[in-house]
Amino acid sequence: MTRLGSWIGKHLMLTLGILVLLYMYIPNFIVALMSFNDSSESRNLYQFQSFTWDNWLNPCEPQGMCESLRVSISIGLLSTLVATIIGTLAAFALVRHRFEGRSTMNLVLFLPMATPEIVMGSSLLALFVAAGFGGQLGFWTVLIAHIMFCISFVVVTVRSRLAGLDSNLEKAASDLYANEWQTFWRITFPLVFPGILAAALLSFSLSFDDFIITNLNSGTTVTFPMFVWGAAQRGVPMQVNVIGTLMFLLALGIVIGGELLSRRRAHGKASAL
Amino acid sequence: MSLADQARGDLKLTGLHKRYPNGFVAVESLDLVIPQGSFFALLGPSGCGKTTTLRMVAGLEEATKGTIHIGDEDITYAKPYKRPVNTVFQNYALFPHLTIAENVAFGPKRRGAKDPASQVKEILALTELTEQAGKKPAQLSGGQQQRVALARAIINRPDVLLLDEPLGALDLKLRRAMQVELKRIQEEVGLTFVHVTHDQEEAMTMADTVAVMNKGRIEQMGAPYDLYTNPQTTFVANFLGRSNLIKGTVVGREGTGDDAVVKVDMHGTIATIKASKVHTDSDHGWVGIRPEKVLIQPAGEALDAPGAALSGAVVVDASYIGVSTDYTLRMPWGQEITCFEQNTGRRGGLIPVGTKVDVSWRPEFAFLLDSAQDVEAGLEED
Amino acid sequence: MSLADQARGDLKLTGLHKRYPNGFVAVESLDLVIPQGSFFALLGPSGCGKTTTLRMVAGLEEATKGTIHIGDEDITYAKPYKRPVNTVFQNYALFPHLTIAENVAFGPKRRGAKDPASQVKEILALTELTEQAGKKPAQLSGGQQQRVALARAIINRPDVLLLDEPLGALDLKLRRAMQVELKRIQEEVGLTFVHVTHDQEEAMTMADTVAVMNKGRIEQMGAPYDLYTNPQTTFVANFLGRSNLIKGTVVGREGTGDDAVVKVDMHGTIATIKASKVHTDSDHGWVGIRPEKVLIQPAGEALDAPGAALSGAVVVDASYIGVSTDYTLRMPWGQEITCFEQNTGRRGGLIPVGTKVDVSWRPEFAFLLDSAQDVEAGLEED
Amino acid sequence: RGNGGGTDAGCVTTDLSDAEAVLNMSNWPEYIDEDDGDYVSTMTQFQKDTGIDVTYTPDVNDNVEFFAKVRNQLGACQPTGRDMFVLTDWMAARMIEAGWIQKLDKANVPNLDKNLISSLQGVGWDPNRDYSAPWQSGFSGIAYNKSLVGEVQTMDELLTRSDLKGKVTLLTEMRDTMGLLLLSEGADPSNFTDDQWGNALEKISKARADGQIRAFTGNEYINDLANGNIAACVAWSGDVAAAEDENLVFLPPQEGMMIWSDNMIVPVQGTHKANAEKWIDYYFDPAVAAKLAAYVWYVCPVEGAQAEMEKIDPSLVDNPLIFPTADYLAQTHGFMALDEAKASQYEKEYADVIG
Amino acid sequence: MASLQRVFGKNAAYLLIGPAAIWLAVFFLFPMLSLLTTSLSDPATGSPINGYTLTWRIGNYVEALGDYWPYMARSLMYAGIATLMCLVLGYVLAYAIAFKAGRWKTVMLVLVIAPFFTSFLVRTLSWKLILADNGFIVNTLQTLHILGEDGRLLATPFAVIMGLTYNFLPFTILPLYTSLEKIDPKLNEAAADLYASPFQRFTKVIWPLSLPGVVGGTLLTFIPATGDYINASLLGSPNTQMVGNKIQQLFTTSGDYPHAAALSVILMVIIVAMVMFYVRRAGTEELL
Ligand SMILES: Nc1ncnc2c1ncn2[C@@H]1O[C@H](COP(=O)(O)OP(=O)(O)OP(=O)(O)O)[C@@H](O)[C@H]1O
Ligand SMILES: Nc1ncnc2c1ncn2[C@@H]1O[C@H](COP(=O)(O)OP(=O)(O)OP(=O)(O)O)[C@@H](O)[C@H]1O
Ligand SMILES: NCCCCNCCCN
Ligand SMILES: [Mg+2]
Ligand SMILES: [Mg+2]
Repeated sequence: MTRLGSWIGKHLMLTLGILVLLYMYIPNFIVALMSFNDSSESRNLYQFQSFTWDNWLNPCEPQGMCESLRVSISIGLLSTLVATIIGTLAAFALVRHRFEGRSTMNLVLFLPMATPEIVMGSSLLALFVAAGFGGQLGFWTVLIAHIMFCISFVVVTVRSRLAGLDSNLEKAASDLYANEWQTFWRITFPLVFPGILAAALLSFSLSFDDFIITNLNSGTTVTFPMFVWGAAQRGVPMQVNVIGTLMFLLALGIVIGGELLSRRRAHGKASAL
Repeated sequence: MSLADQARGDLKLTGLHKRYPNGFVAVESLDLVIPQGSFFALLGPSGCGKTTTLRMVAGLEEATKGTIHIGDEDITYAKPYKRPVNTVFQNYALFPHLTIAENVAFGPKRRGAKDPASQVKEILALTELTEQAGKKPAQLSGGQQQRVALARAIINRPDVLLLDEPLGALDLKLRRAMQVELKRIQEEVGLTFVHVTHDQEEAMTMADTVAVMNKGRIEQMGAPYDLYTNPQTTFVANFLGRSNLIKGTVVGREGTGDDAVVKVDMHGTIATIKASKVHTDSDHGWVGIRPEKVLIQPAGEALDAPGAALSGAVVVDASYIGVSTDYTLRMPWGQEITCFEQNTGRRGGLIPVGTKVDVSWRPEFAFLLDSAQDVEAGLEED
Repeated sequence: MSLADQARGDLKLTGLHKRYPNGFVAVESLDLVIPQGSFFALLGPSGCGKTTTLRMVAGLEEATKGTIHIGDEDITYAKPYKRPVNTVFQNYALFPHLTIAENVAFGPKRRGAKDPASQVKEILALTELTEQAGKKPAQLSGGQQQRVALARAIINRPDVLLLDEPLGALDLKLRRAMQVELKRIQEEVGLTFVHVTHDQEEAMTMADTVAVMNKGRIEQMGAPYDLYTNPQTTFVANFLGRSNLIKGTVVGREGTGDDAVVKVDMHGTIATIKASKVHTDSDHGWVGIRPEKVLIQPAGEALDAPGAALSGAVVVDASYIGVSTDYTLRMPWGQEITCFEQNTGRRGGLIPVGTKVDVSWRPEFAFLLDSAQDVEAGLEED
Repeated sequence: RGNGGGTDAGCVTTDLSDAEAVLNMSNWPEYIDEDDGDYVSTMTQFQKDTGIDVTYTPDVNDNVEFFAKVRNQLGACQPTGRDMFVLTDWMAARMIEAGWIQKLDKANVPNLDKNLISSLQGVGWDPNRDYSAPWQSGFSGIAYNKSLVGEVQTMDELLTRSDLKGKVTLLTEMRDTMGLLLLSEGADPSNFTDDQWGNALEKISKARADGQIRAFTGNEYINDLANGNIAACVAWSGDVAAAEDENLVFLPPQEGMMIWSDNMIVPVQGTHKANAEKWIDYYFDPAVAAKLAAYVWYVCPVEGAQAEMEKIDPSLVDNPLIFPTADYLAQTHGFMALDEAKASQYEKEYADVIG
Repeated sequence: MASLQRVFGKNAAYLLIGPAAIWLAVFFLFPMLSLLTTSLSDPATGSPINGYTLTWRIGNYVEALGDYWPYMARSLMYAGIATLMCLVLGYVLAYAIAFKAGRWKTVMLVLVIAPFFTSFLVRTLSWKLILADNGFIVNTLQTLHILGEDGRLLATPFAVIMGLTYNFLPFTILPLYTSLEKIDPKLNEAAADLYASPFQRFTKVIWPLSLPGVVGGTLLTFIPATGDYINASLLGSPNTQMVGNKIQQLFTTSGDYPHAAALSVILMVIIVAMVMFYVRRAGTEELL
């Protein structure tokens, strides 16, 4: 056996795992590649013609794309903000309090995750129409829908973090003269914060990526996925690949940057003294 | 420089009672006075209510009956953050997101102290943590974390410091080192320490006063020496160290005052026990003899103890533990008793199992307990 | 009914070596023979390589050099599930999703045993777990879990049973009870037990042979009594129990054979040490005396030990621990030494701090160690 | 019969064109020329000339689908965010009838009346062109990729030839696909019976079950055709030529082909009607129309554009796809006007077969 | 005073849970109810614009099921296969991250989630490019005679199932990882020590202990996959359309809300029934 061969034998599962990960990245690779495709010469959008920076230099060239991106990002940020706040509060209630209706609430929170998007989206549409808001479909109805399906994911994420929190820490804080308010802000919140952050990231990605529910409730408002869907009919402009790659890099950058920063901070502080 | 510059009061628990919502009574009518500035140890088997008691003092649990005073102030219902009491938690409960210095500064800052930084510096120096100031708790060793927990509490100069098995998680060597440290710090700052522990040796070497708790009540309290030499119940006799309890019948009471003694017939041998060590009024009782008070010699060899001496015992087990040897003896009446013998080297080796030995003890060290009490009380239950 | 009905072989480790991928050498050229059916204890400070050694024997870690044999069979590279070796893990590692009976039946089923059910029944009876058979591990107490871990391993009648601090998580009382249990079971089934522990008392009372390990090597091994009375290095002297090590200069060697002795000048007093207890060839050495061999008496009172006696020592600390008292003495040359004294009651109380005392010990219990060795070796480092 | 709000409820907004020089419009994909190097598109020119900022969204892929997107707003008298749609004649008719479309101010669109070709004047659903102005007309026929397969001459070939199996697409637009199939059934798309309809539908159904059909599409067929994912399909005339791929061929099936027109209309809640009218008038200038036609290759609805084409690209002057002769038009057919009930019956049946 | 505080504490809980409860009640539960009424309304007398009136028309259900059951069956089958594939692939990756990744754990975990940010439509479209009839993969497979001369991948059930597998893989991985990560590696060693071969270690220890993750992950995959229509639209053909396509078409282009709603309700009921059965079988009810 070669050295590589024996390494693979020893690390079979890791190797297979990496292969699965690579599989997950095949489309991303193609997307990144196509973002450098020069499509001006031919309208055949299925082939890599020649290399160009143009798409990266003029990402907003396709009519309406950047506008739709702006819409998606606004909806993403707003729904993340609202769902994260509402969901975090609910998670606190569920972990820290025993109240009547708690198990019903757990079920109600689980249901949206167990409902196919098409059902959720269509029921919401049916409601909006029945309530006479059929005409108001657009930014706000999409926002409402996104907040709705993000809440459950936020609750689940924050709840597990909160449940893992040692309740002795809060007791220790109150023993050290912190009143309820101070205990929350100085101890509980900072410790649950990574969970809240994760929930917010998840919310944003779910909202940013949603098509099915959005499509049903958006009226004539166009989000980025809807733009892509529409553009698919005539050949997706190469700039879509630029945005796809950019968002991916951004997410990666934020997470890895945050990780590095927190490591360095821990390290820096330790060596500062 | 001592921190104990203000006048504080004793900690008084009166008729303290705790029933948990599920109906379980964890603490039953507990009365206790802990003098200001003392090092007080609370001992007792698992589940006897030690933590519950401490939590009531700290305000983390509400008493169902009774009162808690520090000096003249009634703090029974005060909020935890308004009490002059701090706790060192069993698993330290250090704030993982704050540095050591920030952990220690937490209390003073909440109280709006004028110069927390210099206080922190002083306390970190006292607890030898100056170099760790900037680290996070996860970067410290167990012993260091323990000191942080201590520093974080002490810096507030509470009237009472509660320690709930703060050394429970440490291994033996580190534990012994921390005990010395803790004692040193207590003497230096002069606060009242209430220390809960499972470790008897720890309680006896560190505390001025030891209380033995059982099923929600204080069974006995006193100086370690008094408690060990004169236990009043079979529970205390068995729980604090080991005891040989031998059935006896009172055959006479003699003398008065300090000289009063009780004569007890123990399977044919008469033992004379000081009246101050007799804790039963009935005619039957358990004669208690500590293993280290049991002196033995192979049959026929000279035995250097005055008072009661018996022959006809046989060594059935000898367990060598370096510094000493534990012998198990079968007495003529069938009971097995334990004998602890320092390996002074005088004997030149162990007494072999099967050897017939003579047994003796000095009468002044025996005690007499109520025969109505369970002879197994305080031993490990399954 | 003994389970030890098959002929098995000794466990032999030869030149065993373990270097971790990060380059750290945890075990360095370890040679060890553990006789079949013996109760072997491995002692050593944290990080010395005990767990690593056991894991190599179990096959959970691969040796980088050396061999492991059981009898004549080389198992150095055998897969863990093909070795006649079982392990009782520190935190038991019970399968949380299986009942106690299923946990215990796990091994036999994997080996395709014919009637696992009756074997399980037998072992559960032996370990007094019959009533727990249907429960899940989480429903058991710590002591019960410990017995399940034991039962789960023993049922396979392995040639060698490895125990990696199986009692480490228990509190003292329970621990002592489990020790008795473990010893009883070992005697009953007659397997080879290799027991890793931090607890010296545990090692000494349970094991036939104790090995003291340090930095990846066996520093010394032997019967507990021999190891304790005749340590060969300062590390063993300090790590196994406590030792007073006093600087000495060899002034003469006399006699031959069993009677050979070495005379050592110790701050003006001449100590006579048996040649078998001298472990240095140089002229300088550490004279080692165990604290329980140090006998004291207030100055002027009769001291009952032949041999070396000294006056001019002062008691600087007395620590009462019930069964005994630890005295710290300042010797005339400034060194502090420890003295352990059983509270036999003969003295009628403690010797007060500040008292001048005479000190003596029997010469046959002293040992002489190499002065090149670190006098602090084996003491807790920070 | 006005459905919902409509003009009856007075659902017309005030025109904000004076204040806001913007125009939002929806059109079909690949239906307008684009800037390229030195070439200045008609739209860019329009924006320069008028100062109106045009937001042009090519989001109409299918009339029904687009209708679904806007019907709730239109019905509720809510803005759709668009000042102009370009929809096919029958759909434009439906919306006008529903009262959802604003009347054009004739004074603002002099070119429309002056230059509209005669064949598109006096349509039954908007005889005076009070509400609509044609954008382009076109034909629906067969397209194929000649690098992959031989000529496909009839709809039957398209639906049965084995070398095309799994490589055929039809249009989701019922009137295009069904019109051609009715023709191949020997029926007249402008006047057919339920039985004929049923037979034609059955053909699709069978072809679909056989795996002949890969997809029902909107405009996206053109990429797949060029790429080779499909070999032949029902297509719109201009798309194929404009794709500039020599392998792609558009041809009328032997049975004949469909003709249609797409029309600019201004919804009632479109708030920039005057700007829309400027746009209409601009595109009815023959020079502009010729320039557009030279790019999109659809039938130009503007009289005089043929003469202007001479200046732009003489080779296109006689191209029947842009300027069809009467002969050429003889083989084209329109689709029967349907009342609401028939329309929804056919649409449902068609949807069930293709979906 | 003590009881007063308790009352306040209880109110605090309601204050905290309130916004979420109200939001979900108004925008989830109520719409579901409204969906139910729409599904029982007469499609002939109402319209999306003018609304519908409840006439308890059960016929909608009969018709929806009668006309569209093949879509439903296909959805369940595709989603089922995709879920199985996700389970296999996801298990491998989650296992590798939990037990083998060492200090790369966090990085690998981030890499699992990061593709979310490249819109999944964009990624699905690029599969269309990868699997194109004249693309590299199809050509290679044809050269290897794995695919026939006119064989293809796009517009086949394979492409749809692959798309579903690809898109929902992260939803399988995360719950799997969470429960694998909780397993004490010592248990694996203990099993090895007790004569379990690597395969037995997996089946007897790792797998049973990861069941909560398996159930969670498969549910989070199966449910959305059943309702998905994007993959079928972009990668499939008319013969691979799923129930989601139909529901979406009925709601949008056809504007037939009652039948669309009836079909949605049927889908929901089938899923809930299957989930209940599954969860009960797996014995992981406490999971929900
Ligand atoms: N919240 C509670 N509700 C009901 N019973 C409780 C509660 N907390 C503790 N108990 C019970 O009260 C008794 C005393 O508990 P406590 O924690 O005070 O014991 P402890 O003496 O500290 O024991 P340990 O030495 O094991 O820490 C135990 O039997 C325990 O089970
Ligand atoms: N996987 C590993 N990689 C690198 N070094 C390791 C690894 N495992 C253990 N070590 C190091 O090897 C040394 C021996 O470890 P081992 O666990 O055998 O000690 P031990 O004697 O069992 O200690 P303890 O009494 O604390 O259990 C330690 O210094 C440890 O840090
Ligand atoms: N690329 C432009 C296509 C325009 C098609 N209009 C369709 C009319 C269908 N009846
Ligand atoms: Mg406790
Ligand atoms: Mg270890």
